[in-house]
Amino acid sequence: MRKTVNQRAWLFVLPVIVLVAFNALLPLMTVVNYSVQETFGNNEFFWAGLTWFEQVIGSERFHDSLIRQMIFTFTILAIEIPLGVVIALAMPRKGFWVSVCLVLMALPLLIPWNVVGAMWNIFALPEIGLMGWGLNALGFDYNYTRQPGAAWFTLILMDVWHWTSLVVLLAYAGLVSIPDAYYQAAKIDGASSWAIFRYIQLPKMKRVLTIAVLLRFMDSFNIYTEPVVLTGGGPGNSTTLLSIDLVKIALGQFDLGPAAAMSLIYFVIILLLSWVFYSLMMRNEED
Amino acid sequence: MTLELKSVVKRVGGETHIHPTDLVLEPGSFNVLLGTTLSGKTTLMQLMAGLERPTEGEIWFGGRNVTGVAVQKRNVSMVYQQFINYPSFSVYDNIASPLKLGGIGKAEIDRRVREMADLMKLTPMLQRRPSELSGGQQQRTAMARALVKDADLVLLDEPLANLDFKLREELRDELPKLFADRNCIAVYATTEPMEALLFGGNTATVHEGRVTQFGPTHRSYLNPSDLISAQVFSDPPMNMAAVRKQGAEIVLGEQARWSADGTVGDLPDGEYTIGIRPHRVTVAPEGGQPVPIRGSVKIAELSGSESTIHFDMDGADWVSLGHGIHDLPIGAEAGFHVDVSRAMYFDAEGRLAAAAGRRAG
Amino acid sequence: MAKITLEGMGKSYAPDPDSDPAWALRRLDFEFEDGGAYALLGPSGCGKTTLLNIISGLLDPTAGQVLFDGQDMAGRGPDQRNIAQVFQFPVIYDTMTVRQNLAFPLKNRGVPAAEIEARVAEIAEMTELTGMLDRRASGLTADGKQKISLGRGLVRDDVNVIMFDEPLTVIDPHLKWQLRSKLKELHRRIRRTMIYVTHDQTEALTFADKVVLMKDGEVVQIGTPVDLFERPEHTFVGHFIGSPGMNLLSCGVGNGRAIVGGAEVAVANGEAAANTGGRLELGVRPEFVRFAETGIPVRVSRVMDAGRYRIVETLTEGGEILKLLIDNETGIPSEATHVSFDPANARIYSDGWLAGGSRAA
Amino acid sequence: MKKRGLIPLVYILFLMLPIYWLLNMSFKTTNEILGGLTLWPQTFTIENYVAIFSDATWYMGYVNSLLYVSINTVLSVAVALPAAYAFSRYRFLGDKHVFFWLLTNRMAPAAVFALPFFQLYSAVGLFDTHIAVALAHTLFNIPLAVWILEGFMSGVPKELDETAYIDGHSFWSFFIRIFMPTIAAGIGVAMFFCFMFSWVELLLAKTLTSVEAKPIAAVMTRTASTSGYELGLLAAAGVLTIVPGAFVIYFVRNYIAKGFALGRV
Repeated sequence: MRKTVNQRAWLFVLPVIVLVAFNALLPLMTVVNYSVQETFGNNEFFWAGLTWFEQVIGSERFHDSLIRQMIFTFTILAIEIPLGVVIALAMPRKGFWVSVCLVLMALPLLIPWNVVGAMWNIFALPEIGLMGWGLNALGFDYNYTRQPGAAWFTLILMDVWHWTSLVVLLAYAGLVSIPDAYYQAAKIDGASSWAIFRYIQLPKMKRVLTIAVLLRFMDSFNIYTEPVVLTGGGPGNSTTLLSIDLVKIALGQFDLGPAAAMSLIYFVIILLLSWVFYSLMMRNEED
Repeated sequence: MTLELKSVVKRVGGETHIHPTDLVLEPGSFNVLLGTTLSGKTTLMQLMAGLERPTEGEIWFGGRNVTGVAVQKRNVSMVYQQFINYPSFSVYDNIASPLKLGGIGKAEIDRRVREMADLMKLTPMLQRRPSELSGGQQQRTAMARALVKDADLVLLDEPLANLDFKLREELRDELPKLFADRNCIAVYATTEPMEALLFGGNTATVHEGRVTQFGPTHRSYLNPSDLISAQVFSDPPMNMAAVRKQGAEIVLGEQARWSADGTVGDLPDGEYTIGIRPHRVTVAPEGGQPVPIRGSVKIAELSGSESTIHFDMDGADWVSLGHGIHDLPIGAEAGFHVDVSRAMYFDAEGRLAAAAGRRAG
Repeated sequence: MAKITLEGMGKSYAPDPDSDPAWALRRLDFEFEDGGAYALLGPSGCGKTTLLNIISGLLDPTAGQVLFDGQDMAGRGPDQRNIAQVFQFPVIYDTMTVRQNLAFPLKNRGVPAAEIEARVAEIAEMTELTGMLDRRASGLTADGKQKISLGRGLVRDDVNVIMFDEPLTVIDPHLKWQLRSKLKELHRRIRRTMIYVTHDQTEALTFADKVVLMKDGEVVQIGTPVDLFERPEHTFVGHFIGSPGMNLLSCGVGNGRAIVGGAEVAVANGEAAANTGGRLELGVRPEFVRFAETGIPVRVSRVMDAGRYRIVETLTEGGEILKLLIDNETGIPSEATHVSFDPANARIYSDGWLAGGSRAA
Repeated sequence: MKKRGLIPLVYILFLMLPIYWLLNMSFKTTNEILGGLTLWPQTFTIENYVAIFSDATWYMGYVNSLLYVSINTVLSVAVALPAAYAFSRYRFLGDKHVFFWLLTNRMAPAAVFALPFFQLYSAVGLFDTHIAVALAHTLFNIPLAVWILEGFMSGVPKELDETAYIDGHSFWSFFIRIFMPTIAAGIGVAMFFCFMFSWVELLLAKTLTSVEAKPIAAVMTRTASTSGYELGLLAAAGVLTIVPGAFVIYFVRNYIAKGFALGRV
């Protein structure tokens, strides 16, 4: 669109900037403040320099959380994105069933996150949960409160349950915006279903899929409530992801300095990875 | 009220969209801005309306400098190529909208809306939403809104371009009647020379951000001030060729030579470019001074009553447009006749040197 | 290459197609001859795109059959009919280069690589895309993209028919005629059946050997451009073809002549009209009306100069508008005068249909 | 074609299973739940729901949640509207950077902000108020609302604005009377997403409240930990948290797909 230069547009953006800055910049400054100080309670603070950063970056505990976080995020991305696309492709394009599908699929997205955790907590209980009972009845030895493997399986299944619909909705939105003429042209050109997907649907979904990957990446990296309610990070520390660890340090142990330093490192990792994702997916887009 | 553009310039970023332009539009006049897409017609209209502020120069309206005056405070109206209406309003409310803001009484608004709807053949659709109308009716609604408030300046930016051929013809026929007894300045942008000619009035040819010529439409058509204006004002494109004047003769390469009559004879010897409109190039000899030339046919387009023949004339693309059906095969060598008495001669700088037997000046 | 036959073919979207007004496309028998250039012409909503989609197999007819070389196509999708289509908005494969786009239909059909390369080179030459073969298709302008769509149709040598659905809609006005004549030229060179859907009479008449003129889901007349221009079967044809359209005057009939406001006028079908009832009208194109000493009395009301001709609007004593199309050299009488018609091109219509014509009541 | 429809069907069944189980549990007595697995309530009871509706700590949790979610939704969309308009219509110094900066806030982990938020809102005296939660949630909802609205607004031709100004509308008259009705669908979609993300968020909501503005989700966690395993009650409360969301989706069902498609990166 033809845009005109107008510096007074700043006035329109100002309320947004003030509100977001209040919520983002002030706390961020607090975090930065803590991250370079040492406290022994009584509101006494001492300059600590980069000590906390060095400590966090060097700590085994942080490495483990980060690795667990990476495994979790990439696993759910590897499942949810292709699965979401496949489901979107299989959905009807028109008619009554579209609305029904969309409403039912969007339902998990609107359930408070701790309820999601609680729901799966109950659902997966070995004796009285349908899934836990079912798996054991089928001969699997399954108890997520005791087996790290089972805990991971449940955690990932829960996330797939919770968030795949977002990918479906985005991919579906991309699909329905493709004009019929493209499908007609492909039919006329004798394209196979695979070719239609590869050369029409996938390129046209690229933009929304970029959004899907970014959103899922960011949100899964930030995930806290659901795993805490489901497993509490256990058994042991086997499902302690970054956020859980952070809260344990900050609120559990009240180690404000290390927690703040970890927060910043954490935030920077997200920003960096998001940027990498974004530039990778948007490559070739400009020419 | 007279509208004056005084040395108006519009630059956006580093780009100059409008080069220094002077233009005087009289009240009651119908003015056409003629030029290709992106030639600067729309920018000119936005400057006139006050939607954009000129980078340099002034705009005067009715003897008052209105350069910085907000568009809300100028009595103008505008119709766009896209069918722009308020989607959430009914047709009635769309037309009434400018009046309601003008502080006019309810009864008077109602009277004027209904009168305008009647004129624009919209009466049966008054309660409908614009999205429920056909393209032609949507554009009629937009025009009704533009005309209902008696604006001093009515701007029409290619309003018929998105309509079907016959609808375009119908509205084109109605438009001059709508403006007949108004004392406003009408400005109409179009890419089609034919539209400019049918409306008459004045025409400004616009090319790459410059008004190359402004004056009464038919005079400009017959006496383009330069090569560019002539090209802009020709559809199909003007045929051009390099010629040489040698004494009393004009030489067109190996193809033809003819006697330089009238004012053409007064031109100094040398190189010129001639421009000849397609309908002056015909298969059978026609007009005052037909001169035979040859070319190889690229394609003959036949309509029910006319033939448009594209051919190659010594490396230049030429077009012949004439009555009758001449179905010439592709690649055929064919003879045509050029009525050189209608040729326009342009000098090395592209200025008109002589035209149609008259000396330019 | 094939002959396409429509046998009693019709389309209805209503659940109960027996009620006549429900037909989106009335039943129709027609034969598209192999190698012909056809245009489906009509205002929006006339059913021309429906017809196109039935031929291509994107829609199924409700009644009747579509035959390719005598073979019923029922149940066969567009991929099994060996057709090609160019859509209103350019459809290209964004992620591919121009070359890959052109090769796509061949690759899908398992044509050997060497042959693909040769065909693509040949078609690129024809469509003037050679220089851009390795560019990303998404980077081309609208006309370039339409050429790619066209090229994808041309690249297969087994294509039965190439269809165009208003292909010039998104093309810049000053480039339209170039692409239009390119299409015509390609048809002349390769002689493959082409069907062109448009609402623009100029596009239809210049492109097609035969024009199918449609209105409200019904074919009104099929004929060469000259047929449609000179011998309209219906007043709608007279109106839709030609600009301005055909004049219509209410008339009576007597002595094998038309009677207009008391004056007797010689017409081409006076005898045939003698026995027809219904509402009678005299139809004559502006091109075939001349000022005369005697004839029908008129008053000149408006003159529009279109550059290469003038359109004169006159009013008959009955208050009906009668337009003349005359050249620039002929004088125009100032006020009251008479007009006469070319008897071979003036006809009587009864309830819209040509009296004595094939479809007369 | 038939086989293709199976995929969404199986997926929806998978989605419904845990919800069915939650619903199933909510109508059971505690004894039945702990007594063993039953596929539907043997002794059907609405006790759990009665308990929730007769206990102020329970139902006030719903009221609190709905209250701050509503404030947040209205606030986010109201300030996002003019900002989105500026981004879609004007170029100004730093426009792209501001837009990107806004979006980065969508990436901020709530866990990082939990403690500073607690201190910040305590310092300004807003701790344990609905306003505090509503304001805190604008951190991620405003960027989202700006982003969605900007997409919708860019789909409206600029000529509409110009026509309104030419007709004599002032900016705000145009914006409220003409522009907002034109992008009503976009406003609906933006409100939907704001509602959704505010409704489902717990960490910040829990951190910023203690008694007065405590959200339903927080009441649930407390119940789960203090009164042992009252699973039936917990299930009933969970079911009730799904209800408002289900309502909201139903109203915007026709716009969801469109809302996603029009956003831009």
